[in-house]
Amino acid sequence: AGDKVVKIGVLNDQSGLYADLAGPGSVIAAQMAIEDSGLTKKGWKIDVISGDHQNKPDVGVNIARQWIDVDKVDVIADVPTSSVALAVNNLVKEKNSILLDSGAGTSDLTNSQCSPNTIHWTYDTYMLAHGTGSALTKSGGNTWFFLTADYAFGAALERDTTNAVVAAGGKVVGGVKHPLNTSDFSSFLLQAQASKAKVIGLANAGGDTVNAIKQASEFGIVSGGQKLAGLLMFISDIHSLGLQTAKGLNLTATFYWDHNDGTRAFSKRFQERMKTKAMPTMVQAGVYSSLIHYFKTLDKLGENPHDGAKVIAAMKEIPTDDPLFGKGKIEPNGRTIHDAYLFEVKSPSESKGPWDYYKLVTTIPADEAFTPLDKSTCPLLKK
Amino acid sequence: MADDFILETQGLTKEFAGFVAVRDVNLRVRRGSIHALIGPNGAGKTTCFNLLTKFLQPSAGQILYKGKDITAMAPADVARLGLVRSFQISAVFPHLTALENVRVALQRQHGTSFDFWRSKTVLNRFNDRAHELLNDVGLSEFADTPAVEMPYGRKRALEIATTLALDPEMMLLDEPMAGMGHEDIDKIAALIKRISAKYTILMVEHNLNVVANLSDIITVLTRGKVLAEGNYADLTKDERVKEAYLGAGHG
Amino acid sequence: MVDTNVADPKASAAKSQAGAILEVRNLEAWYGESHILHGINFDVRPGEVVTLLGRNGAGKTSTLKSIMGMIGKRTGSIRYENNELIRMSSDKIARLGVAFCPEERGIFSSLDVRENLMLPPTIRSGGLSLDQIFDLFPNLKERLSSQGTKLSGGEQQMLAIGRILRTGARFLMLDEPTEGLAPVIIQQIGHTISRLKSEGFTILLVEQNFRFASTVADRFYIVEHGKIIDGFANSELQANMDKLHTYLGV
Amino acid sequence: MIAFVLMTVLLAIVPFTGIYPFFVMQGLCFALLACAFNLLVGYGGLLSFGHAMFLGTAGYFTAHALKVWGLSPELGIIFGTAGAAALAVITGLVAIRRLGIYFAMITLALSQLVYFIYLQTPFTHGEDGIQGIPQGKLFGIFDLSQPTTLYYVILAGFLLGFLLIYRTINSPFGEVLKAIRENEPRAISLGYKTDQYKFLAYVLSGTLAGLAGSLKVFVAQNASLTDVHWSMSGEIVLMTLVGGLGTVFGPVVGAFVIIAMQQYLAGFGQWVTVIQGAVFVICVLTFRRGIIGELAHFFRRSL
Amino acid sequence: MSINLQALSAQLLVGLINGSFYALLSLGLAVIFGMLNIINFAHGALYMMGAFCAYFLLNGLGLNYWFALIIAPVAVGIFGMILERTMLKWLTGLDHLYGLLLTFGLALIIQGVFQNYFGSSGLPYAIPDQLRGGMNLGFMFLPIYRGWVVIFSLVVCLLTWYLIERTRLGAYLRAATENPTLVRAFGINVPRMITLTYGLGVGLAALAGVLSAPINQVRPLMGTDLIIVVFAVVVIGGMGSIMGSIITGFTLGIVEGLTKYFYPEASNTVVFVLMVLVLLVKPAGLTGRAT
Ligand SMILES: Nc1ncnc2c1ncn2[C@@H]1O[C@H](COP(=O)(O)OP(=O)(O)OP(=O)(O)O)[C@@H](O)[C@H]1O
Ligand SMILES: Nc1ncnc2c1ncn2[C@@H]1O[C@H](COP(=O)(O)OP(=O)(O)OP(=O)(O)O)[C@@H](O)[C@H]1O
Ligand SMILES: [Mg+2]
Ligand SMILES: [Mg+2]
Repeated sequence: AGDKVVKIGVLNDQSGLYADLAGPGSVIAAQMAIEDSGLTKKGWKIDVISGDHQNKPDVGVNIARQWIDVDKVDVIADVPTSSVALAVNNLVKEKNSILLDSGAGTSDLTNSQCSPNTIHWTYDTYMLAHGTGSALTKSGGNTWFFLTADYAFGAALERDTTNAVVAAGGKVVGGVKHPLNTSDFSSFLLQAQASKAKVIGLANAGGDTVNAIKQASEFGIVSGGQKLAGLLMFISDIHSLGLQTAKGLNLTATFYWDHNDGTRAFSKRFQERMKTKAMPTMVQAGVYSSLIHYFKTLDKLGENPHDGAKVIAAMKEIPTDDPLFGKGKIEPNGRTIHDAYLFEVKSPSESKGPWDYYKLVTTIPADEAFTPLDKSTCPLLKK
Repeated sequence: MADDFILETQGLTKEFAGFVAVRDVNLRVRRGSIHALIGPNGAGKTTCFNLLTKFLQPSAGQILYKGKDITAMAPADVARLGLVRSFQISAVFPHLTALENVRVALQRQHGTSFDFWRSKTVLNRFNDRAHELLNDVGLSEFADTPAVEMPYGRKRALEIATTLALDPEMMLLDEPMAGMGHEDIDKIAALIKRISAKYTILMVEHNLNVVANLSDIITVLTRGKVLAEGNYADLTKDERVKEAYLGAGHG
Repeated sequence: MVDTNVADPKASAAKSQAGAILEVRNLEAWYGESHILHGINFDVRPGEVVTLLGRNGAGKTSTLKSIMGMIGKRTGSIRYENNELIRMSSDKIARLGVAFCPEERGIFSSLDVRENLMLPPTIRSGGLSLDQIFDLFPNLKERLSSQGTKLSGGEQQMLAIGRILRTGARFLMLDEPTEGLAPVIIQQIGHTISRLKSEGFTILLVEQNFRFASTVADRFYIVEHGKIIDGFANSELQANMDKLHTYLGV
Repeated sequence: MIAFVLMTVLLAIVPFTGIYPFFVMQGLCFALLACAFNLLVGYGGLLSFGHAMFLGTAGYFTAHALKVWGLSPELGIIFGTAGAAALAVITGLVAIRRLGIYFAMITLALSQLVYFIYLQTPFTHGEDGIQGIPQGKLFGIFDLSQPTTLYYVILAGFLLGFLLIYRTINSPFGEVLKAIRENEPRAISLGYKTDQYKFLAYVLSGTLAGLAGSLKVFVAQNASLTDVHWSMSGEIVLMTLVGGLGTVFGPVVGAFVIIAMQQYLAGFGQWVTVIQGAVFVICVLTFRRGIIGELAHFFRRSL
Repeated sequence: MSINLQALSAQLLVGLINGSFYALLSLGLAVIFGMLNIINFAHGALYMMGAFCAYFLLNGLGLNYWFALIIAPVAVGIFGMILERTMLKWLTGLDHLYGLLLTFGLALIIQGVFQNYFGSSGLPYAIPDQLRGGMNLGFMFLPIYRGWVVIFSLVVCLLTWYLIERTRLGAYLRAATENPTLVRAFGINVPRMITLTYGLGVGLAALAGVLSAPINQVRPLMGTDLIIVVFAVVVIGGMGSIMGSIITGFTLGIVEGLTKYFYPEASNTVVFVLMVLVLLVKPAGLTGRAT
C-alpha cells in the first residue's frame, strides 16, 4: 500500500541540557531537508512534527508510540540521549518503523542492540574515543587521567577511549567517576592535577563538560602543562564557554560549519532561521543529512511503502553523499560511516569572528573512524 | 500500699534547663474523690499533669497508678490504663463533627481501629452512646456541627464528652471552666459532680466557686512545691494560702 | 487626617450628643461567608472602662477584632478620635493608639519572654516601664529568657497584658484578661485597671468573669447574636440583676 | 457513588471511542499512584516527597522478574508490589516519627538514597533502564500485547486499587487517621498510638504506589531511573494538588491533566515548561482546592 | 601517607569553598522560609537570574563584576518583591504546599523563558581581572577567586544572621511568621516587611548567582539541581534557622569534599545520607526548635 505521503517526527530534548545541540535546531534542519529534497515538487506530501522527550526514556517511548500509532509517523529522527535512543530503537523495531538517529552517542545502537529499522548517523562513542584518544596519544599525550560521568554513557566513553589510548601506546594513570550534573569539579580537578597525567580526558557531556573545562582553567590546569580532551563536545558547548576558556581544547567531530563551501552554504541558511542565530551542530547537520538520504531513497523507490525494514534496506544499498558529510556509506549494522576530524579550539586572537572556533588537526578517514565491521557485535551480521 | 489511693506520686520532680518547675511533690488521690490542684500561675500544676500523663518525663520521682508503677510508660499506654486528661488549651479535632469527635474516642476501645478494609458504617453502632454523651454535656444540638464552628465554651464541653467516652477510671481536667460563660460553668460543674460518682477526678481550676463547690480535697501548689492540703474551708483560713493564692480580698 | 466619608446621619447624631472617643455604628462583620456581627452600636467615652458581656459565641471577641481591623470583611462605621477605622488596616489603627490583647494570648514561640514583651513598638510616651510591669507580674521577671510559649497558661496571660501596657496606647481592648489567672493576680489586674483609668486611659473590656467586671467597669453592654441588646451603668447594676440573669445566667 | 459509576463507565468505553488507549493506560497508572499518595497526605496529613521510590522499585522488580526470570505477569506484579511494600516498611520505620516538613524531607532523602542504589546496581542498567520487557499472558490466558486486553487489565488493576483506597478512607482506620491529622496530641491522649496508624497508612500508600509501578511496566515496556527521580515525586504532588488534595477523585483527574499536558504540549517544544509553570501558578492563585476540590466546593458535597 | 594528607587538606579547603555557596543559598532560603513560611522553589531560578544579570550587565551595559555584585541582587530582589506582591501574598496562612507549588510554577516559567531566549548550554562569563590567578599553598593551587568567594560569603552570612537574630527587625519577622494578624495589630506594617524580606532572601540568591557566574556556566538550568541540595541543607540545619543553615552549608561542603575523595560517585548523594542521619537523631534538624 504505497503512497506519496511521509511524516517525519523529530524527537529530541527541546527544553533541557541538549536543547541547544539538538532541540529546535534539529527541527529546522529537518524542514530544510524536506525543502532541499525537491520531493514536494514531485507531488509528495511531507510533514514534520516534533516532540520533547525531556531525556526520559518513558516519555520518549510514549511520544514515539503515539506518533507511530496515531499520527502515522514514518521516521523518527534525531533522538539524542542514549537511554531514550535505545528505548525508541526497541519500539521502532517492534512497530517496523524507522529510526534515523543523529543525536545519541551510544555505540550499542549498532552493536548488541542493532536493528534492521535503525540507522545511526552522525557519531558514536567508539568514533569519539578513537578520534581523540589515538590522535592525542600519538601526538605525545601518552598518559591519561579520566573524569568520567557516572553513568553508562560515560563508562562507555571511558572504556572506548582507554582502548584507543592503549592501542596507540599510551597509558591510563587514573580516573575518577563523578555524579551526573555536578556543578563543582574542583575536587576532581585537584585529583587530576595531582596525577600528573599529560591528558585529562573528559568522559562526560553537556553541562558537566563545560563546567569542568571552565574550572580547569581557573585551577590553571592547561597553563600548568596538562591537556584537556573533551570526548564529547559540540560547537554549542564551545560557544557557551567562550574561546578564552576553551582555547587549546582538542575534540573530535564529523561536521564543522566552516569546513568547505557546501557546509558553509548550508550553515548560513540554517543560521538565518535560528532564533538564537547559532550555527548548526553536528547533530543538527546529521538530522539534515540522514533525511536527505532517506528522501533520496524514497525517490528511487518511487513511493513510500510504509515498511520500515524495507526502506532501511534500500537506504543501505545506496552510498551516502551530501555536502555536509561528504561521501560515505551505511554498513549492514546500521552504522553510517564518513570522515571524522580532530579539531583544536582556536584562541581568541586566532578567531576571525563569531563562531570561528575550530582549526583542523587531522582528518580521520571514514573506514578508520568507526567500529570495524568485524569487531561489531551486531547480531544482524551473523546471518 | 493503700488501695483507696488510685494515684500516688513520690518525690515527683521536673527540671527544665536549670529551672525546677515541680519539686518533690507527693500527691495522693483517693479513689472516687474530686481532688483539686490549685496554686498561683506558674506553680507547676500543668507540668504536674504533663508528668502524670507522661507527656513529660519526670526528672526524678515515681508515679503509681492503681498500685502500678507507670513512671516509664508511653502516653498512649497511660491513657489505655484509664488515666485520661484534658488540655488547658482546648483540644478537639477541628474538622470532625461533634459526633465524630466523640466516636473517635469510643472507637478506640473496640479494637477495629486498624481495620482499613471495613466500611466505617460499622462505627454507627457507637452513635447512640455518642449522642448520649453529647446530651450529657448539653451538646445535642451540635452533634453535626464541625468542632471549629463551635463557640469556645462548647468546645470545652465537647472535650469532656470525648474524654468520658473513653470510660476512664480517672480524669485529669486542666482548667475545665476557663473561658466559659456562667451557664456553661454551672452545667459543667453539675456534670463533673455527676460523673464523679463513677470516676476519680483530679482538676486544676482557678474559679474558686467551682473549687469550693466541687472538690472534696484541695492541694495547694506554689513554686513547684506542695504548700498545703485540706478542704476548702480550712484552706481559706490558712494565711500562707491567702498570701500566695487567694489574695487580700478573701477570707 | 481629613475624613472624606459622608457620615451616616444616625452616626453623626450620636457623635454630637456624646463626645465619645470611640463610636461604633451599625457594625457588621463576616468570617468568610458566615455573618457574625449584625449591627453593633455603642460608644466609649474618654477615660471610661466599658465592659462587653455576653454568652460564648455572642460576638464579643469579633467586635474587638473588627475595631482593630483584624476581620477581613466589615461594614458600618467605627470612629476613633475623629478617624474612621472601618477601612483602615490594623497597623494604622494601632498607630492611632489603640491596642488589643487577644483572648488566645498570642504569645510567640519563636521569641523569648523579653522579646515578646518588647515586641510591640512604642506608639506614644506614657506607657508602663519594664519595672512597673515586673512589679505587676513578678513571674515574668524570673522567666525573661525562657521561650514565650514555655510559660504557664497564666504567665502567658500576664505577658500578653504586660506587653501592650508598654506601648503607651491610650485605648486598650482587653479580651478576657482574667482567664486562667489566680485570684491574687486578678486582684492585681483590677488595681492596675483602676490606676490606668485614673491616668486617663480608656479601656474596653470583654469579660466572662462578671464578678471581676463589676468591680472595675463604669458601664456594661450586653452582646447577643452579634447585636448590642442592652446597656447600663455600674450604678444601675443592682436594678438590672434580673435582666443580667436572663441574659447571662449569672 | 454516582461519580464512581460514571468514572468506571467512561473508562470502560475508552477502547471504543478512538481515544488513544496507551495514553489512558498511562493516565490510569499515574492516577492510581496519585490516589495512593493522596491517601497518605490528604487523609493522613503526611506529605511524602519520595513516593517515586515505590513506583520505581515496583517497576524495576516487575521488569526484572518478567525479562530476566521470565515470570508470568501476575507473579511479576505481585513481586513488584511486594518489593514496594517491603521498601515502605523499611523507610517507614525510619521516617514515620518525623513531623510536617521534616517528614517530607526525610522521605525525599530516602528516595534519593534509593535512587543512588538503582543508579549503581547493575540489574537496573543505569540510565539506559530495562528495555523491551515482554508483556506475556496474564494467567496464561489474556494476551497483554493486545492493546485492548491490556487496557482492561490495567483498568481492573486501577479500579481494584482505587476501591481499596476509597474503602480505607471510609473505614474505622480512616476515621482515626483523620483524627490524627487534625490533632495528634489529642489523639495520643485518647490512647491512640499514632505512630502505628501513620505507619500503616504509609505502608498501604507505598504498596499501592508499587502496584501502580508494576502495572506501568506493562504499558511502557520499560523501567528507568526517571521513575525513581525526585522530580517524579514532585510530579505526584502536582497531580494530586491540581486535582484536589484530600478528594477521592481529584488525584485521578489531576493525573490525567498532567499526563495530557506532557503528551499534548510536547509539540510546543521549549514553551512546554513555561505553559506548565503557568498552569501551576494559575491553579494556585485561582482554584486552590484543585479541580475536583473546587467542583466539590461549588456543589457543596464531597467528591 | 604525607601525600594523602596533603590531598586531603586540599579537598577540605575546596569543600569549604563549595560550602560557602551552599551557605549563601540556603541562607536566603532559610530567611524566606523562616519569615514567610514559604518553601521557595523558585530560589534556584532566581539564583540563575542573578548570574544572568551579571552577564547582561557586562555584555549589555559594560558594567563589570563589581557592579554586578551590587546591582544584580538589588534588581533580582526587586523582581522578587514584585512576585511577592502580586502572587505569593495571596498565600499567607495557607499550607506550605501551595507556596511550594506556586514557586515551582514560577521557577518553570522563569527557566523556560530564559531557555527560549538564551538556549540551554549557557553563556560565558570570565573571572574579573583583579581576582584572576592563584596562589600555591604547597598542598594545592588555590585560585584567588575561590578564596574571595569564601571570605565574602562568610561576611554576608554573618551580617544576615545578625540582622535577623539580633535586631528588633528580626523579632518582628519571627513573630510575623507565627501570627501576622496580631503583629500587624501591634502597629507594624507586616505586608511591607514581608515583601522586603522576600526581597532580601531573593537578593541573597542572586548574589550567590553572581558569585558563581565566573566558576560555573551561566545557563538557565544552573539552579535546578542545586535547589534540592540547598533544601536539604536548610532542613538539616533546622528549617528557618539562620545559623543552622550557615553551619550546615559549610559543613556539607566539607563532607562532600571528603566524599569526592573517598567515594566520588556518592558525592551528590551524601547530603541525603547526612539528612537521614541528622533527622533520625534530631527530628527537627540540628538547631530546629521542636514543635
Ligand atoms: N517546657 C518548659 N520549659 C521551661 N519551663 C517550663 C516548661 N513548661 C513549664 N515551664 C515553667 O514551669 C513553671 C510551671 O508551669 P505550669 O504550666 O506547670 O504552671 P501552672 O501551675 O499550670 O500555671 P497556670 O495556672 O498559669 O496554668 C512555669 O514557670 C513555666 O514557665
Ligand atoms: N475564625 C472564625 N471562623 C468562623 N467563625 C468564627 C470564627 N471565629 C469565631 N467564629 C464564630 O463567630 C461567632 C462569634 O464569635 P466570638 O469569638 O466573637 O464570640 P465571643 O462572644 O467572643 O465568645 P467567647 O465568650 O466564647 O469568647 C461564634 O459563633 C463563633 O463560632
Ligand atoms: Mg496551667
Ligand atoms: Mg471571645
